[in-house]
Amino acid sequence: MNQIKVLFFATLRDRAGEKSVNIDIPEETTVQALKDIIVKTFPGLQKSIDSVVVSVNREFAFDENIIPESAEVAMFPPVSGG
Amino acid sequence: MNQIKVLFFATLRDRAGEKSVNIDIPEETTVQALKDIIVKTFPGLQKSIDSVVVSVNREFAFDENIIPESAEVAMFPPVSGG
Amino acid sequence: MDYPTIYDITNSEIDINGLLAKLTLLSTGAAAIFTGMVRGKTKNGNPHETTYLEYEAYVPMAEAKMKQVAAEIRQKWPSIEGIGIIQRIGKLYPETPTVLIACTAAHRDTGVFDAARYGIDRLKEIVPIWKREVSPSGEEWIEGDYMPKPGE
Amino acid sequence: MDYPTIYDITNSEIDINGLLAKLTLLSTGAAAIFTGMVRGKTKNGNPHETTYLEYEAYVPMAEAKMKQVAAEIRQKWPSIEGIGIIQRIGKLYPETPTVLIACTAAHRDTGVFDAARYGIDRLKEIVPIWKREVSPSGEEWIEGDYMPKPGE
Repeated sequence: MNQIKVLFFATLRDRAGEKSVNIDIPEETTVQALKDIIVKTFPGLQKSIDSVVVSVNREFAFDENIIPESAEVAMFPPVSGG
Repeated sequence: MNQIKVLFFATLRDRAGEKSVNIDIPEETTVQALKDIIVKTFPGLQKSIDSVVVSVNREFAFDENIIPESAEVAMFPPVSGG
Repeated sequence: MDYPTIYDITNSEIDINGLLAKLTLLSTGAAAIFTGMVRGKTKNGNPHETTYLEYEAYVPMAEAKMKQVAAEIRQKWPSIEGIGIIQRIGKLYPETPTVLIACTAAHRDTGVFDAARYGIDRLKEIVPIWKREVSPSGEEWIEGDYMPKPGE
Repeated sequence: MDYPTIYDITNSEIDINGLLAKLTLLSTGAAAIFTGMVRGKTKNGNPHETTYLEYEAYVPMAEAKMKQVAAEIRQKWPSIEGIGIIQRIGKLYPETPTVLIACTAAHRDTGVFDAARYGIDRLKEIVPIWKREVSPSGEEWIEGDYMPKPGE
């Protein structure tokens, strides 16, 4: 298993009720598989997950990408800075 | 005769050797006629006069325009602010 | 030649005068600057009032993406000299500048305006910052609509 | 609604922060600002160094023409809220901001960039200001090339 950290921002943080969580995931877990794990852990994120933006080690990541060991993952809605 | 004031700026002022001059001109004098008068008074302005910009009472003026009584005329090269 | 690239996510007031000085080299003759402010009264679309906006950022990634926006600008407009990208975060009230993009160059006709415009457009697409709007009728997160693509 | 129009010909330092505040209304969300600075080192065209520029203005007419530039901007981009046009005059050294055009609006996509660009282009055509360049090799008046047309 790999331990990773998942950060939540904006609506995702509100709905998760947490700023971040450390979780263990199987090796070769993809972003899509992580989303499924996260929704199981935080059912409140169900309605956010289809339009979630995911980053892995501070780069945008996509469903088929594999999450490396000790990754810093973040999940957030489309950005609205400016 | 109308008394008017003519201001010179930039290269025109350098070549005239004056910042401004008060002169009497016949009624109905046009900008073109004033240019001729000015060049006679300030021969150093001969080479400036073809590309001079003229204003009358702070609006751009053109050869055929008639100069009104007590006008404030200015003569200057194309502008270069900014 | 090293051209200045400044990016910052800050809780402090944005100082345009000071930033511009840092982006001005001996060869610089022109700067285009964009700033956005908190709009207290919105007329278009859904007319409403805003009491304040509260910004948050995923700071290390936001810094990396600001750096990327600057790199994209330099690639598209090689004449750009200095680039400044500042986002203010925290609770910001109407009329307060929240964001700034500044691009300098030797001359005004080699892309400074387009570069600044590109900078603010890209910031609003890929830099992970979000704002929550508090208004007399409640509060809500403002969500963008841009989904980043692989390689962005 | 009275939108602010500020024009100034000044011997003092240009304060962008202060000007922007004066051009920001409750309905304002975006500003595009152009500034020009004295270039100490010019690479293009005729490469040379500049020790300083000395600006002079036909002040009352320059003010009237700045007002006209602002009116032209408002006619072309009716969404513009605040307009600021500042020219600094006197002896100005490299890296010093000399001119500023700022346009504000509710949103960034209704012409602020184009309006600011138009403003600086028009200032360089019709506002009676001139500069003399002093360089290590001598000094000369910089002359523009725009001849105003009737009605301008």
